[in-house]
Amino acid sequence: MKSIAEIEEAIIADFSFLDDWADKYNLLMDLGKELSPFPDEFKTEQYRIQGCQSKVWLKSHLSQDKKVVLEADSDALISKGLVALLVKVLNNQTPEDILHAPLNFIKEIGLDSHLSPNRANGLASMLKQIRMEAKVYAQQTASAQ
Amino acid sequence: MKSIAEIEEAIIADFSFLDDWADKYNLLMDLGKELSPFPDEFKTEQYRIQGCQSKVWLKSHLSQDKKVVLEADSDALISKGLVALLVKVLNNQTPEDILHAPLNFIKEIGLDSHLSPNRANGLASMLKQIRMEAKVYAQQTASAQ
Amino acid sequence: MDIAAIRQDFPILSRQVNGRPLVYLDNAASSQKPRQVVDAMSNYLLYEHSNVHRGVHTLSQEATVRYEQARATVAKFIGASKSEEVIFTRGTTESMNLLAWSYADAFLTQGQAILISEMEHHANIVPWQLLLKRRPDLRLLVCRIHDNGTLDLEDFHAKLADQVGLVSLTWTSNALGTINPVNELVEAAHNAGAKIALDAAQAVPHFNLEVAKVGADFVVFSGHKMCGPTGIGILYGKLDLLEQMPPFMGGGDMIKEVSFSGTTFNEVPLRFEAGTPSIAEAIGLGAACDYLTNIGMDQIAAREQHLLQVANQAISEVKNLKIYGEAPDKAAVISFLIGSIHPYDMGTILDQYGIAIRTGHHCTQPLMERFQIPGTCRASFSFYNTEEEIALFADALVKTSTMLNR
Amino acid sequence: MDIAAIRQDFPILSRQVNGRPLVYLDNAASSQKPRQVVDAMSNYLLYEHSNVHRGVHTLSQEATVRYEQARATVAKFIGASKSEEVIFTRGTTESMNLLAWSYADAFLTQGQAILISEMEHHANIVPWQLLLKRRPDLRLLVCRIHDNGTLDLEDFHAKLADQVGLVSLTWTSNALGTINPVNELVEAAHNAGAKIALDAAQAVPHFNLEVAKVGADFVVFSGHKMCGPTGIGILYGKLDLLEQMPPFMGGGDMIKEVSFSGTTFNEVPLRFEAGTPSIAEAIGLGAACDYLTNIGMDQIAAREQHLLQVANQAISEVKNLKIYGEAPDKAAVISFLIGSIHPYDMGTILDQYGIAIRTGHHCTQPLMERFQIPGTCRASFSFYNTEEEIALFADALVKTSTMLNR
Ligand SMILES: Cc1ncc(COP(=O)(O)O)c(C=O)c1O
Ligand SMILES: Cc1ncc(COP(=O)(O)O)c(C=O)c1O
Repeated sequence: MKSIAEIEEAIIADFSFLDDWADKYNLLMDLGKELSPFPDEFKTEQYRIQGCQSKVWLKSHLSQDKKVVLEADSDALISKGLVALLVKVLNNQTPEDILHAPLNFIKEIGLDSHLSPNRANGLASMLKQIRMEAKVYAQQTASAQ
Repeated sequence: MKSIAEIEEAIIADFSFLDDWADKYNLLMDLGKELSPFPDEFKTEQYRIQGCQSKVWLKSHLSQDKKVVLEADSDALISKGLVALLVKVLNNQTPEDILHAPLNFIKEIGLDSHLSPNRANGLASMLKQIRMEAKVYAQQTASAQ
Repeated sequence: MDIAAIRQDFPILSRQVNGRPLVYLDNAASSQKPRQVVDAMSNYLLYEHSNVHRGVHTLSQEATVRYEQARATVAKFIGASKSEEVIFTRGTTESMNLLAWSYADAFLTQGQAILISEMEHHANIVPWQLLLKRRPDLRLLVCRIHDNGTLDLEDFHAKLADQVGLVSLTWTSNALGTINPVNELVEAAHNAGAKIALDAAQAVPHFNLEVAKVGADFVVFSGHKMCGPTGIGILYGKLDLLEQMPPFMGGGDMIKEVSFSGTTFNEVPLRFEAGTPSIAEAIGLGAACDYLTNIGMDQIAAREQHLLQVANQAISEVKNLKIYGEAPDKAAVISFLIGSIHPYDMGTILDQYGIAIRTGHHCTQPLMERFQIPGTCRASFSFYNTEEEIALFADALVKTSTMLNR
Repeated sequence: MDIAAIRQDFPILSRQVNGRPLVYLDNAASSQKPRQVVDAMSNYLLYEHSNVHRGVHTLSQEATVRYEQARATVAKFIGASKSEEVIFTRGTTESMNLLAWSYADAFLTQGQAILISEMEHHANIVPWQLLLKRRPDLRLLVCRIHDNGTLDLEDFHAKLADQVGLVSLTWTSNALGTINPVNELVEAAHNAGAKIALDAAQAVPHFNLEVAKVGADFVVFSGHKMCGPTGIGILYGKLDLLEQMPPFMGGGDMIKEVSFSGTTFNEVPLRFEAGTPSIAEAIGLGAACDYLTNIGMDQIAAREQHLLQVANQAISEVKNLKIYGEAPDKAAVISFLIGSIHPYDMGTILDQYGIAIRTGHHCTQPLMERFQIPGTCRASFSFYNTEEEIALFADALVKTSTMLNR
């Protein structure tokens, strides 16, 4: 399993070949399409991330080897791409690693405008939600020990 | 009995001799001191003019020959001078004459800053009150005929 | 109308966004500001500022005069009969809340209803919902709309008969562009013994309101949508109604006398303007009224109708484009969806082309529900937009939908 | 502190009034504005404006970033622990009304009391009186003050024991200058199980607040008294309290989902900012915080204490001058009367000398009643005032009282 930093590096490399904003967005949307299918029955308020203009759903669980397993979907292509990016980087990592990842790649691939406090942009909300869930898992693990 | 316009002329003449603002204010305050005494028992909310920073009282009645008789007082010297000016010009005039007087003298003697909509300045409120009472008398007279 | 000269008054219109000339088609969310408005505010703040109303010194008197002049300018601009009928608030939203707490709570009686419609902005929905929480004896009725975005007048008249004490409707819909038949609505409301409030947030920037002639009891709007500053808006009310209404907020300037044994309240309009008001903003709004008057509201209305036609024509070629809101009487607003493309994707990619439109529910979630859509893309035009901008917009629309339809 | 350079930032200070150089000593009513603040607003309005929060296009995102940055700047300026604890309102008055309707109405229970004092501004009296009209089961208690203008702490502790749910006191009195012992007050309130709100309208312009350290539950103030624009103010609240509070006004931006079957509300702080906010004004307030921070609040406090001493000294020679408010810990405010001269006369004649002071009840009528006076003359100083201005003031004071004592 690659580390978060290693995956980030790979993504930065993929995006760095592209000068054109259109190509970047196309790549982003392609990443969205690579997400494993998200069952319709979980597309409910319970799994919805608040603060996105489009609908974004996120579901996680802790695997037997204490890694956070992430599943996600969105009804908009770009949001789906954004959440796919996060899933790509953070899926199957430990809660602690997720909580401590600086995630500089977002800036480096030029998508940091999506991190603005503007509620229409979901990236900040998505990240917040993933970190919140990671925190819960981290506490569970800690108290179980 | 002099007309409103004639009294205005006289006042304009009195003020026009004075270049200095201090002299004007002194004259104004002197006019206030010339007001006939206003009985303390009438210094009540009923006779108080709203909208002045100082307390200004005004009492009027219609004389037998259908003229408006005005009495006034204030606890501040300048307000007293201002209301005295109005009394000097409008006392013992008919309701109609009061209602139609353009009262240009206020501007000509350089006191029009006291006519601003600023509620701290009573001149506008005083004038409004006098005109309101004149209107009532005018209606009474009209309906009595 | 010399559009080139007018555009010089709005420096932002010469900006680049994402390396392209900005095409600002989000005017319904907020209009841009001409120099004249900003200069009026800056001059006031830098050279003339002082608190209003209570000071005897020159600066305070000057500020009071300017503030009250702005009130008179707004009154004249909307065709009110008296300045005192114009109350300064923060915007449409505060005006509606004031109406709910001061007018509706005090004057609506058990069992009476407030009648709104499916096309209302949240500002004309949520205040009533909050009121009903405190006053469960009141009811909220919702008039249906037709598929083309016009009010269902049959439903309106039927519901109006159901003990309606207050009608509160939008004059012009921000999401659909529909201009409602206010003369008919006002007459019907009054015949039914109800008062009527009109949300003119999307009306006042675009045509002459003539509120006294229309006869509405209350009219509310925001400064920032009519070339004015943020932080200021208006509640217009008929004087005899305002005079009967209890205060909304308490504090300085709205009182006559304060004592611990009892407090009396000031006259209208000051009764409703508690605390230090938004002085510079009121002055800015006055300047905005002057600016629009100088161009001429009739000219503005004609120009915007022209732009609407040009835009409708320009986008008519775009495949799978569906317009929401096709009222015959319509403001220069186009709400649309293209195929199954999500508005968020559309807006994000259009932004890359320098095109600023609004996407989402436009604070009209119940309306979106009515049409069973998550939201729309909305292009809204102002007199300072150009035919060239519309061409750029249409062109970007084609490219964007191609990109998103892959 | 380079006063000459600082005064260059405030062009109004070079104005003439009635043919004399303006001496502006009405800072407690409203401060003047430096270019930096006005420029920040103008730049925003002319080059960067767009509605915030819901737009996906660049301008809207930029505006949102600036608006939220302003919130963070204010939070840091007052020593709040989190940006979300800072809510933008129109000013102190709206903040207090929000507290009354949202906090007090929701959390105070039958028989509980709100404890204020005799030295409160109407903004901290009338909202509670209005609340009590709707909630006659609540009570308003008034803490006495001593003749020197300090709080009667014995009375405070006694009244606090009488089922007080909320203490609401001024941090600094606008009419007397008294700086209240907030640390002691906060501790006592909390020990009594009460929450405490502080009216910092006259505190925040003059010294470092450190709200988190002081531990007050709520702190309210206005932008226009701290070199900021009109139309903006703050409600600071501890996050856990704010999160429990119901909304005050309804409309756009404060909702999560709106439907006719039920509406849910947004998170703090947006829950309390219904409608399009005062964006330019928030940005201006942020710039004002930056401006004051650059000079240094400790320097400002020291400078103003110095000016207060100079002024006290300068007017000590004026015959029959009586000062109201002689607390040992006092802001740079002098309220006074000279013999039986009416404050209105005093203010009017001083204005002829170019001196701007405030006269009247200063929105503290119960306080004037307490001292059995119709009002006072109030000179209030800001860091940008000079020793020369104080000399002009003292000189004019002598001339004016001679003229009015004839
Ligand atoms: C102590 C105090 N509280 C409240 C206020 C009211 O502030 P605003 O009028 O800005 O709402 C003022 C200002 O007049 C004040 O000095
Ligand atoms: C029709 C309508 N009503 C009300 C509002 C709310 O206005 P504001 O946010 O300025 O209070 C808007 C603007 O968004 C609107 O378009």
